Amino acid sequence: MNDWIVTNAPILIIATPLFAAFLTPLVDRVSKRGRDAMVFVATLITLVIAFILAKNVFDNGLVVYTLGGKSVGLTLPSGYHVPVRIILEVDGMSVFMAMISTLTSFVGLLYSFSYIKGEGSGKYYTLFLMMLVGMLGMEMTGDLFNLFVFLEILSVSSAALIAFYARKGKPLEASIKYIIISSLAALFVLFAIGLLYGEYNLLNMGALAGEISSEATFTFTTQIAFILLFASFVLKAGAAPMHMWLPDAYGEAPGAISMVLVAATQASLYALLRVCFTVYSMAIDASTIGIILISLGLVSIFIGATMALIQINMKRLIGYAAVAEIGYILLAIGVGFFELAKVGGGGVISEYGLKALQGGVFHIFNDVLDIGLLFLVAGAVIYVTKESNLNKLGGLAHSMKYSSIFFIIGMAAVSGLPPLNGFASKILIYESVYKVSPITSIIAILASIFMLAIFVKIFHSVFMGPKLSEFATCKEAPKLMLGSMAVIAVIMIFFGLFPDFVVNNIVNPAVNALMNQAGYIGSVLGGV
Amino acid sequence: MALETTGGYWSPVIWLAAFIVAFLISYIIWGMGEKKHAKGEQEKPFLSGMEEPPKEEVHIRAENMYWGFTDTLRGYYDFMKKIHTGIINDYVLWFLGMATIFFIVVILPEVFK
Amino acid sequence: MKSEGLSPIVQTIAGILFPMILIFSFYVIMHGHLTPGGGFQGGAIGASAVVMLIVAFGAKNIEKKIREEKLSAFESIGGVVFIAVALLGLVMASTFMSNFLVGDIIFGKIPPFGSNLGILNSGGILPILNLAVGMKVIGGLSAVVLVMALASKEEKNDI
Amino acid sequence: MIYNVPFLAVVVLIAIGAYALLFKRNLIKIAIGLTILESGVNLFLITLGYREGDVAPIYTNLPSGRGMVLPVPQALTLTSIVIGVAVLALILSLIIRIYRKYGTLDSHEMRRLKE
Repeated sequence: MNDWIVTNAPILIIATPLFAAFLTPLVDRVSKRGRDAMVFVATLITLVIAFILAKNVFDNGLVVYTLGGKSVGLTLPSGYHVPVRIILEVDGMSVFMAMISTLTSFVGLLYSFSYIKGEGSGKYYTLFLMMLVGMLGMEMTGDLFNLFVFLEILSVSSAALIAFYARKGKPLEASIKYIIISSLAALFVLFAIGLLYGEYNLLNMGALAGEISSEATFTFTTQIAFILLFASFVLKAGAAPMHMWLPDAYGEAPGAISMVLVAATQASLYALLRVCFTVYSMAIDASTIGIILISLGLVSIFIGATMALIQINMKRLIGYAAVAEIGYILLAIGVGFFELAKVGGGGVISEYGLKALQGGVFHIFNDVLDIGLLFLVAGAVIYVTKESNLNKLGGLAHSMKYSSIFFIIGMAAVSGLPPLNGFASKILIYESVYKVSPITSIIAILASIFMLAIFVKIFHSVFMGPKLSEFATCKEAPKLMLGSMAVIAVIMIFFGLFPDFVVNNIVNPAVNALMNQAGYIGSVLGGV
Repeated sequence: MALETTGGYWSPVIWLAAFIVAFLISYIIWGMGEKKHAKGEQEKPFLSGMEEPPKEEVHIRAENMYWGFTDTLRGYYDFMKKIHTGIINDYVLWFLGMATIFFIVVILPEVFK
Repeated sequence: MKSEGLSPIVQTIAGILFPMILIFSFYVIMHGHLTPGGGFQGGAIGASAVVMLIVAFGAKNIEKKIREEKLSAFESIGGVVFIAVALLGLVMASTFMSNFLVGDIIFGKIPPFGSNLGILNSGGILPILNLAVGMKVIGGLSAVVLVMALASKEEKNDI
Repeated sequence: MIYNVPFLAVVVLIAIGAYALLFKRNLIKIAIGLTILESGVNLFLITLGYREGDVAPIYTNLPSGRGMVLPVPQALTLTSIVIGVAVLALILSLIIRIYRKYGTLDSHEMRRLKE
């Protein structure tokens, strides 16, 4: 039984939430509590499978799963030189992202049990599970068109969830902006897939990487396809000049959904990394792309931090902080890609390039945890006081003690104060980015201090100060909310105190998987 | 135990131990300070005879927390507010604009090479 | 009854036509693996039948008969059947969604290669998947149109 | 030249869609523009698979001696159309709600979330 689960883990991790998503409306008609229990069990199973899959991938490398094939590993049916079926290709990086997605969704689910009541809740959980399916599908699949389909599932379900509080006007506006921009980006991805299919008659990412990396068959249309893919995934990842949908969407979504949306944005970032590092790696002009990523990162950090300062709505402010955090990741990944370009795919990357990649990938996990915790606290504050305007809030620490402690932990982590996880990944980024050019490192450190100033502002104006009359009656957030915040805080403290354990065991396999294009191609074209 | 970074290493546990030790030392020094704390009349802030306003009004709200900073950067912030228009058409314009910039930066040198 | 919807002539004809369109939709769904059609197209035809009823009888009256919860339940039954058959492929045969019905009695006959007249009893699990998707699309699309019709009528109170 | 006409049609459709998305103020027109752009991309996918003088990829009473057009782009287009339906349904129901809440369909007025 156990190895049956291990061999079929890549598809079970997608099938369980999908099955639960379709089952929810049926169970919902029977009993509300039964539905909650079923959804909880399904997300828990997905989390367990994610860790089983992670263990399997960390032990024996890349796992390939062919849907509908005679045997699991049969990527090339007899007599074919080209993979035909949908092949799930799970390497260190996709398992790293799967852990993030399942963990965030599990904690988000715990959180949303406490405030999702009433008649619309059945649809809320279906969409929540469909969002999880979209994220995991994007991270697991080795097929480019399948990536497009899961990207669309993710976009549609998260747009519907952003507009969950449809009685208020703003969530509707945020949702329509999000869905129009996302479906436009997805159409560009589809156009790029059409170009690649027209060029190579292939849809599988591994086989495509094989074709693209060989100089003979690299053509001009493939470069145009890369630009379309790159621009769409950079938009979906929320980088600087195209970031404006992100604070709208994060600011207006229900409490737990803002956190899961952060993980959804990281899933698009994963797709960007997959396209840059694995599918195209050295075929395109990697150093220019590296420089573009670095500049996008810097602009994101600068705009995210400065715009966050003048915000009045609490969740919208954290949304801009999320843009800045994505800027850090793009900066680190850009430096890593720039170094990889110098060495040219085959050789060994320079020491600080490797550290930059480790810092960037580690910061993806930290970013989701830190910004996620802040969104949970903001959700608790809004749930208790029904007020999200910072000017009207004040003196909540008197009644909401635990939430304010969690806010301090989140604040310290996001702005990179030493003992916590934010600092561990940011120190990696600062020191390695410094080698490329000191200015980038200076801007990164300044922005980090800026972020501290921003969150001190929230902390002071929301939690400190005298007990205001209008909030005299409000009491602490419900137990479930505090429980989910505690789970995230414990993980953050653990990551903060033992970063070397995390980097060596979880981040390094992901980084090596990113740089190991040959392994990715080989496992599909039968060379493994 | 330590995380190797480019310039050296970072081990939070040792840092935490040093932090606790430093905290204890400073706590002891703080403890040796004056115990007597003026109660009653002396404790009130001297506002040149004015009556101290109730705490609610004094609490600095979020908007004017960094008033000085946002005011000096008035030019930059007005420009940023103007850019973030919140209209869907501008979002699409940003996306298509950035796509063309990527196109120009990456593809055109390729063409003229 | 007469508050909305079209004239009685249209309503009676709609009543007669409704089962016929459903039969045609079922035909398109079940022949998905032979002739152009399949789950989505057949389901769309079925949903057009329900939309015809909504236009003829008015959204409020239809809402009384076909409640939106029933439609979404019907839709999720389709989804559950789809995933169950795919998981069965995993349990019975080697991998997820593998065609375990090939060579079986139901839908198992293997058609001759090249041009043939098309054997309905072939295609393994494909017809079942088509049926599941057809149920899902009929339920889904008609629920969407029903809710949108109701929403646009609700001028006064805010749902 | 005649075989390039579909690709010209794709370029024209995408241009119209992009124009509507960029310059039209009415939300419904933006939704229509998105659908036009989507049909342009679908047309592009379909014409990729075309081979001169071939028949649709169906075995049932296939006229003998005729080759077949590539079936894979048609499957891709089918999925894209299904997704297009879902996205359009969501956008239109949002527009219905927005019209009731904001009282206007003009994208320049619907911007409470601005700076």
